[in-house]
Amino acid sequence: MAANQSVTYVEAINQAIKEEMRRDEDIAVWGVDVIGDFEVTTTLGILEEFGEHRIMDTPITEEGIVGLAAGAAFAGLRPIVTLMHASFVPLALDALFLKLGCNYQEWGYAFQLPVVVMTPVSSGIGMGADLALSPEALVVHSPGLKVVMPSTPYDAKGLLKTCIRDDYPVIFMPHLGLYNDNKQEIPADEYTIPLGKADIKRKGADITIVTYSRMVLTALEASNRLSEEGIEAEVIDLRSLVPLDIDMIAASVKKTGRLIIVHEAYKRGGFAGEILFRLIEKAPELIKTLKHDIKRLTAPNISLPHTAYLEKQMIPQVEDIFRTVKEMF
Amino acid sequence: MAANQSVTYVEAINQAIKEEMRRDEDIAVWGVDVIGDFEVTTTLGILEEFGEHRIMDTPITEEGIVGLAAGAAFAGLRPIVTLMHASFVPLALDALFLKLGCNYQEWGYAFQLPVVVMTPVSSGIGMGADLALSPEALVVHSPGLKVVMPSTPYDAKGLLKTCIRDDYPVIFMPHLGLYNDNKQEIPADEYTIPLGKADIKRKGADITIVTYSRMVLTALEASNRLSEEGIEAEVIDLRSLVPLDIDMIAASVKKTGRLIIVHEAYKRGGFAGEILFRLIEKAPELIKTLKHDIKRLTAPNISLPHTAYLEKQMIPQVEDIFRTVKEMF
Amino acid sequence: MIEQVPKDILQKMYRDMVTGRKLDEFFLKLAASGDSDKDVPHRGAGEEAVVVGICANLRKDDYIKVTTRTRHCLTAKGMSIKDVLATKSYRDQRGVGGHCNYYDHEYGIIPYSGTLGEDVMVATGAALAAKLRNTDRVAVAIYGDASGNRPSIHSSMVFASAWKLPIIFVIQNNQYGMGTSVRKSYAIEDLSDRAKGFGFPGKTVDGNDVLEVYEVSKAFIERAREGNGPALIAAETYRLYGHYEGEGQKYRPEGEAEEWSKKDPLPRYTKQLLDMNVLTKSDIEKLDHEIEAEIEESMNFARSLPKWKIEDYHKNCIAEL
Amino acid sequence: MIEQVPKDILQKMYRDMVTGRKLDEFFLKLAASGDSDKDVPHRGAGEEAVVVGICANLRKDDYIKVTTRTRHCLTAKGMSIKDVLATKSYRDQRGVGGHCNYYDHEYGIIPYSGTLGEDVMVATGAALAAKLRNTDRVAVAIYGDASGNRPSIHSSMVFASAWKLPIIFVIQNNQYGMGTSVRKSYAIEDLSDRAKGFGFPGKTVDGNDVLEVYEVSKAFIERAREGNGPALIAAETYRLYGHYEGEGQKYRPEGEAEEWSKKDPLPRYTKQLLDMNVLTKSDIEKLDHEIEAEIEESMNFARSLPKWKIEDYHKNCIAEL
Ligand SMILES: Cc1ncc(C[n+]2csc(CCOP(=O)(O)OP(=O)(O)O)c2C)c(N)n1
Ligand SMILES: Cc1ncc(C[n+]2csc(CCOP(=O)(O)OP(=O)(O)O)c2C)c(N)n1
Ligand SMILES: [Mg+2]
Ligand SMILES: [Mg+2]
Repeated sequence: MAANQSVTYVEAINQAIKEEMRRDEDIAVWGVDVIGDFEVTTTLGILEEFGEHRIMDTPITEEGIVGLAAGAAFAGLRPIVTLMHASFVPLALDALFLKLGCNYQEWGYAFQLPVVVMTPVSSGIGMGADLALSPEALVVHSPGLKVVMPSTPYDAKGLLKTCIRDDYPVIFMPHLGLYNDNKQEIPADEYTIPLGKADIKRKGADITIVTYSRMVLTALEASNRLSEEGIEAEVIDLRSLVPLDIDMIAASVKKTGRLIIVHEAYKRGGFAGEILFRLIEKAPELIKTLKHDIKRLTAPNISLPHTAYLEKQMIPQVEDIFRTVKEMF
Repeated sequence: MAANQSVTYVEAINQAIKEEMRRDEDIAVWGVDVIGDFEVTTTLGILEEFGEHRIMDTPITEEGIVGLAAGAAFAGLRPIVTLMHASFVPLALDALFLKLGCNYQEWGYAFQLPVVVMTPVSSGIGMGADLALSPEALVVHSPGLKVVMPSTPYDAKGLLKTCIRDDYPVIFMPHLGLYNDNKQEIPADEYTIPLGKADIKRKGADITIVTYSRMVLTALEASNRLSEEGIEAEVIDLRSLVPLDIDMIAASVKKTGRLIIVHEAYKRGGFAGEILFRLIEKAPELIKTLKHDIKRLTAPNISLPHTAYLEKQMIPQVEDIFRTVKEMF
Repeated sequence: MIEQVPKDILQKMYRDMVTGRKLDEFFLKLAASGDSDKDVPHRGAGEEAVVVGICANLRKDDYIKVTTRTRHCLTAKGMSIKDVLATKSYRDQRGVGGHCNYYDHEYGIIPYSGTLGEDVMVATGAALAAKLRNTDRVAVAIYGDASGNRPSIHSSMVFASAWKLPIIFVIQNNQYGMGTSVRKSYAIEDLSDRAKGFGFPGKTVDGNDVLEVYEVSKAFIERAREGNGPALIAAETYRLYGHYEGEGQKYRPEGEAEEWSKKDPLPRYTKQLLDMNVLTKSDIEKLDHEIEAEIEESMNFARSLPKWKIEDYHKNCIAEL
Repeated sequence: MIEQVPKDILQKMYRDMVTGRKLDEFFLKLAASGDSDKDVPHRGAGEEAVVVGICANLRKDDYIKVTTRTRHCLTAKGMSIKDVLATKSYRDQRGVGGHCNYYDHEYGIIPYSGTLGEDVMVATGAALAAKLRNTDRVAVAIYGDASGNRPSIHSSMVFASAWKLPIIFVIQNNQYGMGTSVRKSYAIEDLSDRAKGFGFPGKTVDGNDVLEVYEVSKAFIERAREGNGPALIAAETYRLYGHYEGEGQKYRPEGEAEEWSKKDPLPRYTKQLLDMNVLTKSDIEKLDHEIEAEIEESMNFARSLPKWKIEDYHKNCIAEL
């Protein structure tokens, strides 16, 4: 076994794509400005290594980026396509929902449809309303789409490799706010992480914090502060929203007796409601034994503004989690 | 007071639009084939009465239909625009979510944005996957959008008139499957119904069925059968999803001790989760006193097929509600 | 012109047109009999020449997506009558398409999209794959005049032109989208001008003349196959029936349908073939019977297959995620 | 040509260009000082002639939407420097736009959309309202070359042409969208050809020549005002800076930026005005100081206003629904 290596989140993503492209010639990448070197770029060096038949800058036509991927997969490619910000999911939602999510189900998996749509959430980092949407609720609602939102370099790499090998569509949503901040030791040897398995990022017996993506880090920070006050939070990182690891959530809540769900997306119709309903379906008796009512912390039902310092305040902060959890004791 | 009149659902909608257009010259209507006489038409006779400056057939460009409405409202019109099927919501979602839902909030309501987007749900009536989406979860997630889904001619007319008078965007979603089926006596005199007030369509003490749109009728039918078995269901018709009348839901559930939520939309990420979370936030203690765990009945997380007889079976049926409710006793 | 077209192609096109026509009529019966859903048929009889003329230039491994109104012409691309009818009556064991939605991976038939125009991007994606995989396959995307204004089609043109993709866009201009005349939704007289804005060639053809469709599409398809990029064909034809059966059609100027029905492509082509002695009257009668028999037989075969059941459909979707 | 342009318009355009240039520079300072968010500035210096030349033909009650890169030119449409700077520093009491997002209902300034191109539909809607309400207002939608491929813009063109709406589409072709050369995203050489596909006139102009922009847009705007429908202008200019400040710009061929910077529209126009004696050197110096002073003063005024607080923003949204 080779030694570990220390990588950023964006490097982990870049490695996953390149490793898979080496393994499988049918993989091709396209998206707006995937070749050049910008803050959003995850695909540096691919042109140099694989040539221009494997990576292409597209015209700014998000609908087309995804729509073409469906057809290219129908015709034998395994596209990895990018939308520069997850805020562009609405622009391509027909293609995502109907072409990728629904149509192949109808056709009985008579053909495979191996497409990865990679699109970073850019919420809470001062991008302004139009670019700051965390749109997971929109794709989670679609039949047939898997939805993956990693929080660490290790997870990002292992999950993305699994997504790329999946024979059916996956929406992979990293978080732009994590790209360069947190280096992590990851194995130099190949590894993959299965979808549908959540990860306990911190063990604790007093309360379960269910979250995903960047909010995992926020929750961990809050948990450290809570620990100083004698409250030990268990932080569950969902990693994939679809499939959802409801078993792990139920087991943890059974243990702690308290649950708070945290996400960056707008509250109304956000993913928290789905988690809650799944929990009740999974463990109907559990809810009566809880020591406190279930809470959610999310962006409010108010447009994120084009104002970095305000926008940041609208996303759950360490302080918000800390305070809300404390109030639950 | 004039006598009552007996109207179909589609006639009620047609009356609401015409009455408001008489009242307010700034109202104009556009959409694909709004002038001719098709199964989807709600706007017959408007051309004849108001002329071609007030109603226009558009090119098939749903994105444009909604996007233009935002600009026209900015510039002083009060557009009522249609998307022929609610399945087209994904096509226009950027305009709905960002231009209508978010942007005016940011600008501090410095200007009004009076737009009604009218788009019928065409689910469960054999239209095939692509046209059968019940997309309320997609718009409910947007800040700043009201969402209205009436179940009867009386409600459709009274609610739509309120929507048209609203100075901010409303998504009005009638159900195509109701257009011609159920005549109802409604007042000949003008009336409006406020948004945010649910309606108890059937009183009962044993279980609360929360639903909206066409499923209200299905629930009522099931309730009649349940009544024969000694179970009296209370059927709450939400009428508007945003704003949500959580008070009425909580009061009813407090009374009955049992709750089932029914909708036509896909289960995962559907509106049921939001209702549940709002209920827990509103009345956290209530959940521990329930006589049975909360259920939801929805379309499964599987694409509706292009096969009328299969598609219909995928939407909750009278029999499904009947059986599921019975199991809760 | 007709003299230069190989006889077997002339005959194939004739068979395809007749098959299409007879299937369109058969679909009506099927809907009435309850053997397919009682969907409201969107008839396409009289518009066969477009698909048929184009398909005569396509290989089995090329890709195509047609409109819902011309699904009766899919045998021209190779799909068997058996598969068409099995799909139509929800007995195709591969999937539950049916109604207006057909698919045949083997023959490169891309499912139609109920949200009009979105399938054109899918076809363009197939063309991209054809290119990136170093094949000489081409893709054809046929869509209606009204659909031609969908943004997804413009996006397809943007990609196809910027990347020189092997795709032929075809506007099946039957003069109406539901009740809206094509004159109201376009400011250009000649719909093939749309290509000028994107930088590739376009040409308008008499869509009721299968030979003209054949010739023009042949040139464009060869050009695309050789790596020279996309083209647009605007094929002028006419929707002889209502948008769906039973709709009032008040929007039609008087006499218009009658005028156009004189240009019905099938009798017109039949006459040409007779004049040229490519076919005799008795050939034609024989073929008529042959195809009718094949349709009957295929339907009987289809009936022997199980109709999709909801449980099977659920199973077929592998697992709810 | 320049001789026929009224002197007050020549002067207005000069003032607008200088104001734009100085604001662009001021924005940089502001970002560094922390008085606006530390956003990464998208500089637009060198591209002022397009907005300025067009706005010289617009009335207060006309509508316009510009690109994020040319927000520094908004005073040309009438927005005050005060309001620009109040917005930029999040102190505009009407709303929390800021960053790249400006709005001024009074001057018909339509907010920019971060999802590029979607705002062009909004501008087209304003044109529709102008027409339906029987006014003679026009709308102008300015967007970048890369944005020009967005489907929302094609949809806007479909509506504008079919309904003859009073809107002028303007491609601010600065040769790049992020790192992608315009040559890679279009198959047409002359971007104004895009109009041909939709059936309205288009013209390419030297976007660094404010007088040419003025003349061509004048004709198109008058035409639109008279009810003759839309037009497209492709204005050739150049993005002298990176997509955002600090980005490596490796995609630029050597020498290209240097070549283009010789064509900077401001010195060019200054020279023309001096040659013609419309302005003297001392006028220019005076104006320079005047504008700088106005910017300082406006910023001081802005600083006297409260910055938006999160509570106020919540309140401002009236009620969570
Ligand atoms: C995106 C979208 N908008 C509207 C419709 C409703 N619709 C179904 S068929 C049709 C007319 C299509 O006309 P055209 O493209 O000319 O094809 P034709 O019916 O003439 O074959 C319309 C508007 C739809 N299915 N999809
Ligand atoms: C729909 C959409 N896709 C992609 C982006 C990301 N993006 C921001 S600016 C830009 C380049 C725009 O180029 P152009 O339109 O030429 O304007 P310029 O920056 O040159 O002024 C891109 C791709 C976006 N904001 N919106
Ligand atoms: Mg048509
Ligand atoms: Mg540019």
